Amino acid sequence: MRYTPHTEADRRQMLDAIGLSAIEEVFAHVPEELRARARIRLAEGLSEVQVKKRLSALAARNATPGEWSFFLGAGIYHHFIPSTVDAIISRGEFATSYTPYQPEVSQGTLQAIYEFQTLWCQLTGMEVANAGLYDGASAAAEAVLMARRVQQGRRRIVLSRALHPQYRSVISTYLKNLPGVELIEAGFDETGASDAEALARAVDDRTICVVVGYPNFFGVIEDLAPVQELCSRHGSLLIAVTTEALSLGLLKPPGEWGADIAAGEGQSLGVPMSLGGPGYGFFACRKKFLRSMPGRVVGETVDSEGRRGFVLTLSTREQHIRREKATSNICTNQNLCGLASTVFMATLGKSGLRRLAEINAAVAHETCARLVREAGLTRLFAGPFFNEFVLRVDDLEQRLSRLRADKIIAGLPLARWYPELRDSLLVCVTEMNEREEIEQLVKSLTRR
Amino acid sequence: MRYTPHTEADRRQMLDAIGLSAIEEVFAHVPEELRARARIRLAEGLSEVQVKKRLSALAARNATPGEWSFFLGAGIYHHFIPSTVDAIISRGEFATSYTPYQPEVSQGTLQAIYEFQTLWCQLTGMEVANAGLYDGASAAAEAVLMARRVQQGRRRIVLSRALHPQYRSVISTYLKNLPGVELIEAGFDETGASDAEALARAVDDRTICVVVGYPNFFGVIEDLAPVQELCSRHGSLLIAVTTEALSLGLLKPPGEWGADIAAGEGQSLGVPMSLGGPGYGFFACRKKFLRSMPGRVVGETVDSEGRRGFVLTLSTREQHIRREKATSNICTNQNLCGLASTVFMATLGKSGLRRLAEINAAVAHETCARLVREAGLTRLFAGPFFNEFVLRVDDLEQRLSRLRADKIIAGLPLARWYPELRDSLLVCVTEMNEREEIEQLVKSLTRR
Amino acid sequence: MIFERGSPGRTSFFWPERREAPAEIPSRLLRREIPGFPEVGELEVMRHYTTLSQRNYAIERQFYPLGSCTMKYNPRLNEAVARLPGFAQLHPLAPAELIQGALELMHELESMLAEISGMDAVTLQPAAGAQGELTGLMIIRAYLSQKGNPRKKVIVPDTAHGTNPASSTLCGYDVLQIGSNERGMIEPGELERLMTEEAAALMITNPNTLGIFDENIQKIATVVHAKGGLVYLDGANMNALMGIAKPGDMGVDVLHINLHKTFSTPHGGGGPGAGPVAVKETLAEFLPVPRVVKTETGFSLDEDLPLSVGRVRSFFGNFGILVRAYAYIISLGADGLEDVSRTALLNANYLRKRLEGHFHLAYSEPCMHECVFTDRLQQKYGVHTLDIAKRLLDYGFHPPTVYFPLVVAGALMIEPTETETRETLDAFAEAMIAIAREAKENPELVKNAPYTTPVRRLDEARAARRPVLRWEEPRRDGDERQEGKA
Amino acid sequence: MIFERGSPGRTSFFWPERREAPAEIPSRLLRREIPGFPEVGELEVMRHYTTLSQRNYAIERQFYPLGSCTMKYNPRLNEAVARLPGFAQLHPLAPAELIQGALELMHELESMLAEISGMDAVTLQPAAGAQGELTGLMIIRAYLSQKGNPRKKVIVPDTAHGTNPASSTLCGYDVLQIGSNERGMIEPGELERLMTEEAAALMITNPNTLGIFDENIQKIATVVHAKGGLVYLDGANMNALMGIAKPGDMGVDVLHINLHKTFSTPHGGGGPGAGPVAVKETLAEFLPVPRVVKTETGFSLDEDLPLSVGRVRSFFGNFGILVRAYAYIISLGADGLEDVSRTALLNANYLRKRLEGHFHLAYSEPCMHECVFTDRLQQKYGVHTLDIAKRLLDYGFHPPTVYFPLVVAGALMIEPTETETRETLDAFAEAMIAIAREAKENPELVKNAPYTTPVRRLDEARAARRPVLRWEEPRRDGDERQEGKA
Ligand SMILES: Cc1ncc(COP(=O)(O)O)c(C=O)c1O
Ligand SMILES: Cc1ncc(COP(=O)(O)O)c(C=O)c1O
Repeated sequence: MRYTPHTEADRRQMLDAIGLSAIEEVFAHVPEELRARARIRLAEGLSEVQVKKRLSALAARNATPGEWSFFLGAGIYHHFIPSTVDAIISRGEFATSYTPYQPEVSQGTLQAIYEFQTLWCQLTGMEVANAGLYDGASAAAEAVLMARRVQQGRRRIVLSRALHPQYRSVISTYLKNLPGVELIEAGFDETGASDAEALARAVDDRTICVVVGYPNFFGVIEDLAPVQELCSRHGSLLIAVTTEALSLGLLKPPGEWGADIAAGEGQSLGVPMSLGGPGYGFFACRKKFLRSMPGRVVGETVDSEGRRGFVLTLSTREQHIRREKATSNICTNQNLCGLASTVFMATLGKSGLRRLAEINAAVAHETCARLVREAGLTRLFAGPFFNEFVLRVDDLEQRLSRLRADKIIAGLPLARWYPELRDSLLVCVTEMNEREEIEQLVKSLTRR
Repeated sequence: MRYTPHTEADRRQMLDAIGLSAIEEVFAHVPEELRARARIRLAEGLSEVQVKKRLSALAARNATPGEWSFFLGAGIYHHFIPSTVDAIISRGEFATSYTPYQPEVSQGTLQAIYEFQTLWCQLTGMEVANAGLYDGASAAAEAVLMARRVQQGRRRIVLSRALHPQYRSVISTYLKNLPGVELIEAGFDETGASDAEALARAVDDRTICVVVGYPNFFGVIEDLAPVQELCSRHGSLLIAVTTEALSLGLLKPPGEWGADIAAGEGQSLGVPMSLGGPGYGFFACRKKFLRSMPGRVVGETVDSEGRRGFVLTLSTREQHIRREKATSNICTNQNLCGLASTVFMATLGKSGLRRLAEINAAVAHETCARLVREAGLTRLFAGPFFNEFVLRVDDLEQRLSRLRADKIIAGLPLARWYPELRDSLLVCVTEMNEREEIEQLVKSLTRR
Repeated sequence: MIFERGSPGRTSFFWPERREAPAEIPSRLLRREIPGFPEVGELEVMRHYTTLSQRNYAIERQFYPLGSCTMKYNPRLNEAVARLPGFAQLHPLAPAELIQGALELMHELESMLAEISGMDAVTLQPAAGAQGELTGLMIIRAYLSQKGNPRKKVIVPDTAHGTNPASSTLCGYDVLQIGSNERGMIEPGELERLMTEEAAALMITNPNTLGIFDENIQKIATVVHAKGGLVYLDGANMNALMGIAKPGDMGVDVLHINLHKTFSTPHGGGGPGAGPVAVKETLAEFLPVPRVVKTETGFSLDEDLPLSVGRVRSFFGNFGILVRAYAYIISLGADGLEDVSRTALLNANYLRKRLEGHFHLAYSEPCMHECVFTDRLQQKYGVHTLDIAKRLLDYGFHPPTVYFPLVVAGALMIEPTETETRETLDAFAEAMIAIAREAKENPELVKNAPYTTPVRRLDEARAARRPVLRWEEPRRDGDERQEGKA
Repeated sequence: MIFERGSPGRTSFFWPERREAPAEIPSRLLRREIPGFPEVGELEVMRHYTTLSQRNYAIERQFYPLGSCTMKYNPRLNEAVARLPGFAQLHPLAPAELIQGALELMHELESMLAEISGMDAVTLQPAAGAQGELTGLMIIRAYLSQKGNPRKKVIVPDTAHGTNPASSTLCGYDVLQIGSNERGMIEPGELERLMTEEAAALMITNPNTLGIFDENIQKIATVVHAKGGLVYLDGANMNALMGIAKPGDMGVDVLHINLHKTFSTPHGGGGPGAGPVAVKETLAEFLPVPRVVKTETGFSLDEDLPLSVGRVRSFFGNFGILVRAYAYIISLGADGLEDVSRTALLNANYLRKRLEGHFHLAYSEPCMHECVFTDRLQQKYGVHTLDIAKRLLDYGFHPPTVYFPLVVAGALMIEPTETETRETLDAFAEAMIAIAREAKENPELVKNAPYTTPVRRLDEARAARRPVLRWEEPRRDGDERQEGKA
């Protein structure tokens, strides 16, 4: 049988040792009615060759950036992944190990997580970071939950409407069954940033936190100074949520803006798009919230001979110890994706990460400028952006389908998520979009 | 710079330590005329993304079994490779190590080679095997060279014309500059096997050896008993050369036929076709020839604490010790391909290897029978075959090009290598040829 | 430490084209350089992480009998197919007609999981078991709310995994703990007492974390249903059930499945996994959006489900993990999956038999895919579960799950899985037996273990007391950047 | 040992369809089962070879300063591209129009190698350096034969790699050894004496295996050419020359290049590599067949070269290795390649400087990409090169090449390559210096090294005396099949 190694003789010998004559006797106590109906009606097993063939056929029916030009971002980004990443994460020692509960034989994973935490502290400018969460959206939700825990007695949560719509959905899903919470959205202004007045109206002294995208869903780099000022005036926490982690290679980090929590999606840094998962959520915050943090944390310590070593720590926050009083229900996270990011960041390094971020900003700005200048399109928002921007395109759907015939996906129409933004297209340009692709995009959007 | 880690400061510091002010001073003693002309006129370096793009574009201009139906064998075979193989050989510990000259830190490679040698002894039924040679053709040539060494005073070498033509070429290339050697070819009969009478005429008491394909180039499984008998009558060595190593999972091994040397190509067992290389040559022989063998050999021994360990041994045969008197000039061989084969054989194991060989024989016979029955073609040779056979096809070139339009490569026309075999097609069918492909082949060759 | 390697200015990034950040971005919004960020060459990266990897235990190295974790072989084939560009390079917001292969795979995986578990509808969105639990409980809550009353409590057995109560809290429920009887099962009488109209659901694990199949499961479900509640099954132990009993037949209304356990996607040192949720027909309309639906021409995405609990995660969940699980299921097929559970049971019972007498068995009930021993026999020598666990490391084995479930003092919870050979089980049993002997004859030896690991026992108290959670640049820069530091 | 694992009848092969061997094959031609062949499960395979791999030293683990071996970083990128199905799954006998991408790659690689070496035409067919040598000598022989006399001898310096004389013999030439002078170079006067019309060629390595660049190379070539002979360059040391000096400008007529050295294809524990041969225009017509030629519409294969030496290998050589080398060259580009050699020289000279005084330097000439020390200073303590090498293992380093070149007694030949950092070189130097100190203060410590390796010094004499070259089934079957055996 596939993957079960026993021969008939092995089975026989083992059954003899147990004192049984058939394997069915082992589960004879399972009620007969259940056993009788338990047969699985699926096809027979396949050989490796057949499995590969089936999966290749399915894969072939999906469009990839190899043949298509994609200008899609909106939470998942197509970036360069150095070959070091897969070489490391496909090593069995990393890929087939469990959560490092026995530190003596898990120093590889533990130290890698410790490095990951450090990298995220450095990148976000925050004091502490955890070992990662499921994705950016649930990380944002966990940030709000943590804010609620440390801001007892308050009830209002203010979300910028310029925060990724799926993130807002997930936050709302996570919160909707919890008592005493009020979720409020504040709109955006003509720069595409969160509307300062709307925020000011929404935030009061009972406000737990304000959640802002950085950059936000429209690609706009928000100036967090006024928001931070507003928050501190009301004793609310500022949560900066980043979907495009690469931007942190260039932008002033949330910590420097005075954010209390920085959370978001790490996929940009070394993880393939993979239809949006697996990636991972990053989560960093002020040290004073340490014991309220969700998720796993690795700490440095020494062994009985005084050597440096690493362990899972502060686990009294976690479900396996604290059960219903845990700071989160998370157990399995997205560790291997975090490792991919760690290797990615180590490979690019200080200068490489910045240069890659600069290239993104440069090509996106250049493309945007050309689309405005040559194709005569207009930017919907005036705010500064990183590698995504919103254009107004008349007859959007029609033009998109014409572009699709040329194998170009020019961006994401926003009306689906923002009914008020008809004929608006969110365009993302990264270092992976080749010169010819951009040429082609400009050309196709120019000719009418 | 790519892959060179030094920063400017590193370089400066190192130059200072050496006492130089510029790196150019290190090679100032290289004649000026040489230095002046040494600039390399090639393009500038590329990023990973650009390199991948360029290579993918080149790769895309080659036809693979994914889109095309290939019925090509003739020395390189398309077989199933379990996923274990690449998982192991891509491990840096194996892929980026050198020839195991320091056994204390090379037990991984050494033991793997020891297992490889054992597997090849088992597969060929011979007493000893080496760590592998370049390919089947040069292994055949090395076999002949070894035969010449151990059969001093003799001069004639008899090759069956049913031996792979490229192998015959390589043998002739290797031998042509050596004194006192006479190369003779003996024809084949209507069964496709080496012609017994031609062989009997060719072999005399000064014959060093007889080289026969097993199975031969026409896919025919030669009965080695009469050849062996002939050889032993004249004191000549019998060299059995296998290009389709998988056949040894089913066929009586050369050792049991009384062959003195078994050599050939190991690609079939776990190595991708890769346009014919890298694969590896296997080489096994009688123990009494041990000290005349070409190539590297690993032996078992113990360490200073009595533990089992492995070392390169009998290296007094080799070029790095014996120089111009070495048994061969080989140094670097094809070790990682040998490891791939070792993992392949371990994965399939005793029963799996046989079953895969049986499947090959079964589908090839079935296809052959249908082509005869349904397409009305005739087999050119009557001898038993493994997974390759020769058909007579009228208007061969014309029909082949018609098939090519359907993305079918029906086989290898033999006239290029055997001018006497016009309109003859060598067809190979393996487990990788899907049912529909075969259906299609039969259909296409049936309709005229 | 990667931060201790390298040299200022070094990088492995090579990109011929140089671009400046556009002037349109005000410099006020830009960062300075990132202090302490790595500056290493590509070979240094490879060496650093290759070396680290060798400081890890892994299934591909040796036996990993962590109870409740189902550490089985993760086929390399699945790793290969998940890396096909047609899966790995998909953007989730590409129009549905450009990802038909992916949608078909998800649709088919949903049906296969439904068939295996005996349920009617499946969502693949949850990223792991715990998120599956939360999703499942939200579905229950939405269903009950629609019926008029979401209720207040969830009943959770004392043997449950910690995520069960934690997920209940997160879903706004109070946890009502129910004890297990001396057979390690839920006492139907006790349940009848606790199961009031306040209780939204019973969250049961079956077989439970003791490896015991609760024979009363159908009766239990009847009790819950009679009071208008629903039965949630923690399906982390599906590895015991395939072809043996379907949760759908047990009266279960909702369950989650850990693809990273039963369906063999690699654990990756702690994820990513995937925690699909399967429900009965009546609950299907509450599943998260979007749903993959089959249309006449192919597959499309339905976001428009008014009763849906909403989204629990962005996009489609951990798609790459779904690909692996799909490959696993079609590789094994019906026969193969049934053989998985039977063999998992055989291995667990064999190991149980071999260790009986040497270690105290927590329950004498027949076990399914795992069994729980304790340190009771060793305690008299001052040797505890932790010591046994650490000593096993010296024998080259990963210890079982320890001190869980909480109801068993000093638990050693062993789940061998079906992919282990008899020889491996024997070798493990012999190591355990040797340790039992050592505990008697030389307890100090065991209490100071391990001796042969890259580091010895680590001071966990210190780590928690004075948390150091990130590397910091040492005061005197440069000195610490030395080769040789791991 | 894989043969000591498993259980009779076990296999990892799964193929639903069962087929019998066709009756048409007479049973007389069939084998019985293969005694002793492995019978293991897939997880056992993975564990066995993963465990073995960890008993290996490798570049991806640590510094590997083997002189003459150019153990540089092998970029993972190249591994990825070589595995593209459009390269890995090509059949060599597919019609040329179906492998245009492969032919173009080979054609372009030939030109790039010609440009780098300053030669005119290249064959990629030879599988390794030694086969390249043989091919090159055959070309020389064919050329001279055509001129009327193949001649009898090849002149080979005493510093040459063993393959040089071995290849000469295989090409039917007698070897005439020429000594090196006190500067480690060939004495032109001595060469003039030996270079008669009997000599077909001089086979020179430059820089030679002492790491010394022979400044007289042009004069040497003149001497050889004056007598109607040709100059063969062993290009194994191209890593020292890129952008510094082109063999084509030195008067070289033929050379081979080890792609698995300078062009960074991984060594794989001993191959596969590739040994392309580059020649001057006059020799091009003697290159092996087939040749890849550019036509108006693309690329085709020319088999029809009447003067060709023929085939030295089946098909096209080690194509998969060519793909890697191609990727390497276009990755680095002209600048990058030039930087490679300069940095290789810098590293070697730096290490030489650091070790000077602690070890005896065989030659005081400036070194190129490698340098040779000896054990002369340590001999007085009874410590020899072998001991120093073994002791380095305890410091976590792979030793240099030892006892080669043969002309240097107790040689320690160090080639750091360009991909190593200053920190690594320093750490290695410090280990060497520490060993020099140990040799003086505690020679026994060094003489009994290594202590920390998976096995300690192995009895090589015993291995050679009573060769055991294969595993044999033990008499009492079954007993030995135990977990725990490596
Ligand atoms: C019984 C049980 N329930 C739930 C979980 C939680 O699953 P996950 O870790 O995927 O969130 C686990 C595993 O850790 C488990 O063993
Ligand atoms: C100087 C020199 N020449 C020739 C060779 C032979 O090359 P190969 O091992 O590729 O046959 C080597 C390497 O082993 C070498 O170092």
